[in-house]
Amino acid sequence: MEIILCPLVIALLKALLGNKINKWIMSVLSIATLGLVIKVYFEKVAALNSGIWQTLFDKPWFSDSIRFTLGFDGVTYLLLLLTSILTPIVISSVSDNRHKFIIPLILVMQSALNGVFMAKDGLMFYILWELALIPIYFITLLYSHKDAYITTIRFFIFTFLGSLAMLASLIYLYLKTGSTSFSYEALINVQLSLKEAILVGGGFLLAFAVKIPLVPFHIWQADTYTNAPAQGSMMLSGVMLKMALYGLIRWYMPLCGESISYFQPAIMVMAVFGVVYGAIIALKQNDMKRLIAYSSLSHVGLITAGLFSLTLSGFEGGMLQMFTHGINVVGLFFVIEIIEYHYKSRDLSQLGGLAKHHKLFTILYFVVVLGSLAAPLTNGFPGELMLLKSIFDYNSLTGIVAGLTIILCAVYMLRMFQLSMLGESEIVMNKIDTVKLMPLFIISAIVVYIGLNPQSLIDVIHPSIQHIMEDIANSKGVLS
Amino acid sequence: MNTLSIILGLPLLGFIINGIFGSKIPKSLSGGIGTISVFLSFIFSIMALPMFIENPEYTIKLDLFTFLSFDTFNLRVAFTLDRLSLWMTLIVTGIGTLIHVYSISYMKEDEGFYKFFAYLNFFIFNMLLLILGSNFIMLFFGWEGVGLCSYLLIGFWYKNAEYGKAARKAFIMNRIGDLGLLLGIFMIIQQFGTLEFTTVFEEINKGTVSVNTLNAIGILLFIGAMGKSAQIPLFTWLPDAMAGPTPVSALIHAATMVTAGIYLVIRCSALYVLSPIANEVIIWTGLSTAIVAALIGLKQNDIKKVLAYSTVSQLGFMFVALGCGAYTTALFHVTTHAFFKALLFLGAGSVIHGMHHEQDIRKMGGLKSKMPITYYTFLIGTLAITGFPFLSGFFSKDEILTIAFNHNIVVYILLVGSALLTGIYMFRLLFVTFFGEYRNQHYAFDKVHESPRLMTLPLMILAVLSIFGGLLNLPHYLQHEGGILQNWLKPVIGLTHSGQHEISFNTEMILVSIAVLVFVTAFILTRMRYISRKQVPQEQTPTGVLGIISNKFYFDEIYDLIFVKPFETMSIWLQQVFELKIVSKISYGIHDILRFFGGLNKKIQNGNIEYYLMFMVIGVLILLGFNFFN
Amino acid sequence: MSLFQNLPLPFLILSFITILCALYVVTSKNPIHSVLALILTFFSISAHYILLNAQFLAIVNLMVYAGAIMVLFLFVLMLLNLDKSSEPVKSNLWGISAAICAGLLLVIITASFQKAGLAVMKSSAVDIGLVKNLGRVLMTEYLVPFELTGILFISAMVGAVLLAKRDNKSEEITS
Amino acid sequence: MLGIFQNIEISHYIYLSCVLFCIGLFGVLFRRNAIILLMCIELMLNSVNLLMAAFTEYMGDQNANGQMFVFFIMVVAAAEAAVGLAILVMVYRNTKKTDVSFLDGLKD
Amino acid sequence: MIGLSIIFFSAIIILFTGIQKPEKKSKNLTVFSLLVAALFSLFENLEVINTQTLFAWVPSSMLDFNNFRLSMVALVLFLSAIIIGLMPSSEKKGSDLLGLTLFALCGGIIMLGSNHLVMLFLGIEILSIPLYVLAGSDKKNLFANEAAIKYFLMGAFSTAIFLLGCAFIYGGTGTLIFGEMQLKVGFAAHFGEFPILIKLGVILMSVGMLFKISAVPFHFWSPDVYEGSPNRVTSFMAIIVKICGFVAFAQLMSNFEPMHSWYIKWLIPISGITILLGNIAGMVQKSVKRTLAYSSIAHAGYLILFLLIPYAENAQILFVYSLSYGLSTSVMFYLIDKYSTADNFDFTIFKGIFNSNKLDAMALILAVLSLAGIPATIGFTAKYVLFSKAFEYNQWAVVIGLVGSAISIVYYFKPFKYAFVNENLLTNRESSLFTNILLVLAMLSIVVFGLIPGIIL
Repeated sequence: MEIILCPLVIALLKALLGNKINKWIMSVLSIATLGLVIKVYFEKVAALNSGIWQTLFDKPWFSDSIRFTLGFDGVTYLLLLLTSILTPIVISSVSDNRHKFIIPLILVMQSALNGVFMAKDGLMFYILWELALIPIYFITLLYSHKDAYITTIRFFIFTFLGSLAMLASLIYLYLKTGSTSFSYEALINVQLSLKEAILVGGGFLLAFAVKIPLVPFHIWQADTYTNAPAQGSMMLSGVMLKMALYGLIRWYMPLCGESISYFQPAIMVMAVFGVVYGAIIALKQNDMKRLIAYSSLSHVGLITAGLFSLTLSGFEGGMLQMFTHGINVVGLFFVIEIIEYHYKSRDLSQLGGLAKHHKLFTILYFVVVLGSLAAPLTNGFPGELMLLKSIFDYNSLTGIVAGLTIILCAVYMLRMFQLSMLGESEIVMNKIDTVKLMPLFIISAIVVYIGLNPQSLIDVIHPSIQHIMEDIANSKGVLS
Repeated sequence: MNTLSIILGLPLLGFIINGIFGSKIPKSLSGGIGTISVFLSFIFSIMALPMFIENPEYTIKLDLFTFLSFDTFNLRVAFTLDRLSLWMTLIVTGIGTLIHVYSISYMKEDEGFYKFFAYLNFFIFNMLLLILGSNFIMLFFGWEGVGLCSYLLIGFWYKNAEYGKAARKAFIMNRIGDLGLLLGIFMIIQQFGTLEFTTVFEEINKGTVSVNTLNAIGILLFIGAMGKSAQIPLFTWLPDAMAGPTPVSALIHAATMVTAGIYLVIRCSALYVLSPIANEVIIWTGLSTAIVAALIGLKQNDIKKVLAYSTVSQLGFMFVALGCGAYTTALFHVTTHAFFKALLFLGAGSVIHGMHHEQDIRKMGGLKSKMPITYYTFLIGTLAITGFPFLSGFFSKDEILTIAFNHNIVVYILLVGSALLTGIYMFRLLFVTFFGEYRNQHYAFDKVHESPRLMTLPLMILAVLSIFGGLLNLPHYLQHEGGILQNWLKPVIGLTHSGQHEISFNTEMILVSIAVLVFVTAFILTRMRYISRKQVPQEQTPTGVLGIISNKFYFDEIYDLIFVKPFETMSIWLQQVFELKIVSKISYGIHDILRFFGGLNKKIQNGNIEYYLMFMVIGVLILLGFNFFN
Repeated sequence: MSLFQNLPLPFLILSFITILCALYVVTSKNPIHSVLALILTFFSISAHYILLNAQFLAIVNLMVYAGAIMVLFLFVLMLLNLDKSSEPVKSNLWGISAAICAGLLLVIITASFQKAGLAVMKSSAVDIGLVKNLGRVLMTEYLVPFELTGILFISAMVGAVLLAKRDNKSEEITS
Repeated sequence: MLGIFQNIEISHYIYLSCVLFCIGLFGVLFRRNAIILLMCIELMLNSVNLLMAAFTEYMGDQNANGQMFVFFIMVVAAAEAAVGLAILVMVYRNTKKTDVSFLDGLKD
Repeated sequence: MIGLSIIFFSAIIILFTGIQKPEKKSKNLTVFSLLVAALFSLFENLEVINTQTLFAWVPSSMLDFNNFRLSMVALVLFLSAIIIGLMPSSEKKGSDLLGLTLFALCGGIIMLGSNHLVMLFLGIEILSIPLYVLAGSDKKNLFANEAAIKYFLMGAFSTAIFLLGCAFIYGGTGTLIFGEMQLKVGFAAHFGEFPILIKLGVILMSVGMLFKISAVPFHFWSPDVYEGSPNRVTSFMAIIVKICGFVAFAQLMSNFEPMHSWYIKWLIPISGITILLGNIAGMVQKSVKRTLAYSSIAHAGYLILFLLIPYAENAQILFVYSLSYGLSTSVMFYLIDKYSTADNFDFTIFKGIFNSNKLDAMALILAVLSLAGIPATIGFTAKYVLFSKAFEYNQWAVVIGLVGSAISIVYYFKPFKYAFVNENLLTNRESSLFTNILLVLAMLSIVVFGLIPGIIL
């Protein structure tokens, strides 16, 4: 419970104190949540090895059947860790003249996201899922450039429509429980016929597909990322997308396991198509943010495909990649924010030659780029390896097509790095304050650490993933 | 302390020290650190040698920690030093040391001096990772790592956008190969459930796996090798990679990294022995590369480009050997090639240094007198590569030719042609650069100078090696119990069927004579043209067949046309048209449809109460009508 | 056929007059004529009430409707000085569609009665419509609504006054 | 007296009321003068009154619920007429018209 | 009952004592009496005070306030207090308008408590007749005139239709009392076929009630009348009329529950069309008031979904939904009234509100989120309880509702386009402390009932 409340309290503090408190203090304060997450982990570490979703907190909310239940296991822990690592970083990237409202909004969003990852009650999951949408909507709306209204409203409606479908599915399951309870255990025990499962599962998938986003549902994404302030893009791509991927593993698959085999081929095709599609579009983008947006499309497509291969390595690789993609993409947006702040442009055709201005910045930037293109010894590699392997196991053709990402990703990532940093420059630049690079340094450190020792994360999630896979297997078993 | 960890750790240490403190310490110190770390690594490898000589089966293992465990198996960070990897380690660290020494002087004036040494050390580390890794993933780590270092080093002078493009091209071409390798690895996982070399090869030797699967794995792995070792169709990056500083070209693009593909195939010899189709693919790819690259080399005017194409061509030779199953021979050629190609590159670097960064051979000439050491060492290198009898290249190339003859006469003839071309372009290079008259107006002949001692010393050492390198694996007719290398590798490469035993001494002698004849022909032809007639390569691009050759068979343009352009066009089209015009329009279209209905409602809601009443009555009618019909 | 066998002649005649007057109300071009026709209609409806044993209702109907409400209408017509000339005319098309709508409504209602058939009810003629009985019911059972009509009237009265009175200050008409 | 009415059935009154109601409704749709509209609505109310009275009679409702309802309808009709005419007068003062179709300033 | 009495007497007092005084002076008294009445109704509901003896003379068959009805009465009184308290009062006009509003409220309460068709009819009329007047109370404004005459004519017309329905029902069941009616219908249900009189009666009465809650196709009056009427009246109409009208409708229909499967067959399409039309037409509006009118039409569609649920089950959720709708809509109308000018009802009126008045901006955000049904506001609670219950009975109707909710975002969020623009806006007035307290109360209710809905569920 304190994991959810802590960011809210900090947000309130900021809202009350206003300008008296600057972003660095906020950033440091928000690390408190990270501390709490780790504390809970060490309290529960023994129990987590069973893989069962531990209950941390449980109180009636709407009524006895709709409870405020918080769960905790390896998967949850990993995502909470991601959220609480990223939030201070995102906060520290806020530029000085606009921190008044954006920081509380980010913190509120963090709180909601923490709730989503811990929610053990169907309706609670939905409510927090929606709640997380509100701060990001306002972040994008308040701090976007012109013409942003249409983009943000489109983003909002798309995701909202998807989540309403999920709500319908949840209610259907709720009515089917017999005990009319929204608890995870009750929902997971519901037995559906194939037709029901397809409809219910379709609702879930729609919500997740929009948010992930899978290819036909990605229309909102590029514009939103481009128009949103860097912090918005960071929160969106760094954590928000993970919500949907998490939802696939935790909610869709165990709850509607009967429908997986029905949707699997279509989702695989969409996801793998998205991998190539996003990568190809990213090849020639000149707007750095748009480029990252499309690359993100490509990366999450890979994760989705991995998850839908329904193999242990796909799941674990997917989880790992969620974490690393969160770190990397936030790193990249951080870099863009720095470049845009100092050079007043993020257009690749105008940038260039920034490398000579600040060596450390160049190195850190390059490390993050390497992480994104999954070079060995960086964090992108192990996840991508496991994902590609699982996709290849599912079908060698999809594996090969998805594998194109390692080529295309290298092409556009290096192009971006090169056009922005290398070459000769005529740009007048402001001096980059080295202190500002501290968060980027932390990101790079994580990139390398995970690159060297991904097993430490796998160990955390392994029991939980196995437990979830058992649930999925049970759920599918009903059919046969 | 495990020997292995020292061998591996020293270059890494050098990298870290140079990387972090490089900018703070003086250049000589950072150069020294870089060199010494590699040299010590070399020394430790040599120190390990006696144990290996005593016991053919001896291996050193280093098992660190689990990198990743998924599904049913663990991927461990583990290293193995056996005879094969020791051989490679010696080459890498040995040549590496020389090139480090050379670089201290060559890069003296560069502002990124410490960075350069950091990269070099990191490269050596990655190369060792590749060689010493005890499973495919470690190999892949090193594999990608050297690609990365190659990217960094090619694009070392980052302010030049062209160099950056070349670096990117190298990285991407390598990545294409990497994809093949990765897919091969996945297939191995599927088939064997493990990635440890030893286990995999044991499984293969049991013969349970179908030939088709092995062929498929073999070809996929070979695609990886194609990328790294610059074979057709993935070879175009290597000549472009010459954008990097010359020591880099010598180290990475001649002596070590490009041979990673050869190493991979040798390492997987157990697999390739059993996959005939993969072997055929390797032979023909290697052969065509050998010929095409040699042809292009004929018409190049950049001193480093000629050497680059020569490298590609020689790698083709090695692959032909591999395809024929002569793994020892290939490794032998790797070794000798490392000697003389490093020598040639460093010599070229010396020339460039002396000419103050002039690389066009048309602007050289007559350097013999000004740069004697460079000239003589370069001469030795040229003779070695063109197969002057009893120099290192003679033996190794001759072995390959013999094996090719044994395998397929057509392959042999084509390969001989390629060897002839090698002779021609190498002598052309030598003659045009060092003989004749000085032709550069912009840089006075007087200013041309011999390189400092630190640069010529490695040249001399390499020259010696190039001369005597052949001793490492003397052919059958000189050493009956088989060459040193052949015996050395026997425990590692189980099933070798080298061709030597199967042909008679006479045939062998004929083959040797042909090889010598080829050398002589090449020498005479070139000498006639460039020394006797004092011809100089023309400025303007030739037409016809020669035009095609001098334009590198338009490989770059064709790739541009069929891969790069379509992707770029598609990228722009997808974003500008598909995303914005079509997909986006659909979402707005829904909005528009809704707005259209909203507009319809505006017509109904027209403010006139009569209409309202009428619609209300119609509503009542519909409701009542519903009741009536229900 | 049964409709014509035992024709309740007085009823038919009365109905005929009622309908005729009603039709005149809606079709007459002159509002004054309409009002007068409406008063006639009310008279005939009162006659129906008598047929239905609702004697008190018949009187009240005459007093309230014909006497009070219709006079009010007339009064307003006079006040506004409306006559035939100021009467707006609608197009034929509109008239036809209105007629179709009204006709359809009639057809549907009567048809559904025809289809389902009505339960035959029989009059048990008692003096329920007399003022004595009605007064008792009104003062016992219907006491609350009877009192609540007070609210209705007071609000209607206040409202009517509020709207119809002239303001002292002559403000600009805004639109 | 009662004899001649014996043949009148409840359905007759229902049909009569419906006819009257529909005539009123037609008037509402057809006419544009607000006062006539109001009169047509009164006509509709009266048809309902007639029906109520008829039902009371034919069901023999001792409490005369239908007739009570008629009283209240009359009360309401009176109040409505008062308010409605007041509104009309107000509108007429401002626009000098009682034609409803001219009042279409409010629309989408 | 006690609430009704308090309101009636305070209305009389205000009317007669304040007829010459400006409205402003009576406003606080009005709000106070409304709050007191709400409190007393609540007490009555919780049986803190016993009113049995006080109102012993009232025949319970006519006007019967059970627990649910009392809570609805308290709610309606509370909402009226907020509406009237938030809206400014004119300096020029007399207090008679406030008195009329209270009279109309009496009608609403009667509708809520009615147990008899006559009572229901009287309630409707007592509610409507003052509203006809109030709609036109801005006498020199042509739009107000037009609104009044439209509302009046259509209202009277629908009353006539409603009455025809009443007559048919009377003929079909022989009674006007709800309880007896239910028995008769239940009796008829045993024979399978329902008498045609009852069916026609139900349809015609529904038309009358659907008109009051402005469901399609009887909604035509509402956009025009809402736009033309003075803001306070619009707010009152949109909230009180709709809530009272619907609750009365639901109670009426509960008598015909044996015919449930029959009448939902035509109510579901009406609900669906209402939701879609309300939301789609709302998208294209320029005026905020008109947009809210269409929003209220859409909400009528959602309300009709309650009829899918058996009456016994939906009492609580109907209360929550009404509270949610009332709170958010009243806050919206308050803001519209505060920032609009006589000739500008565009969304641009909210330009820069975030810069100049944080409280109002927060209120705007909360009201909009609540109307749109976003979690953590009472709007979500209400929509959730409605949809989850209705889902049991008809999935597709709920799906249409969900789609409608998504469409509604398009126009609900339009104020945000301007709210955060970086410029100061000049409002024509400052809100008094009292108003602000009420506003904060409303905002708190929106949030608290959204976050911890357990206390009202």
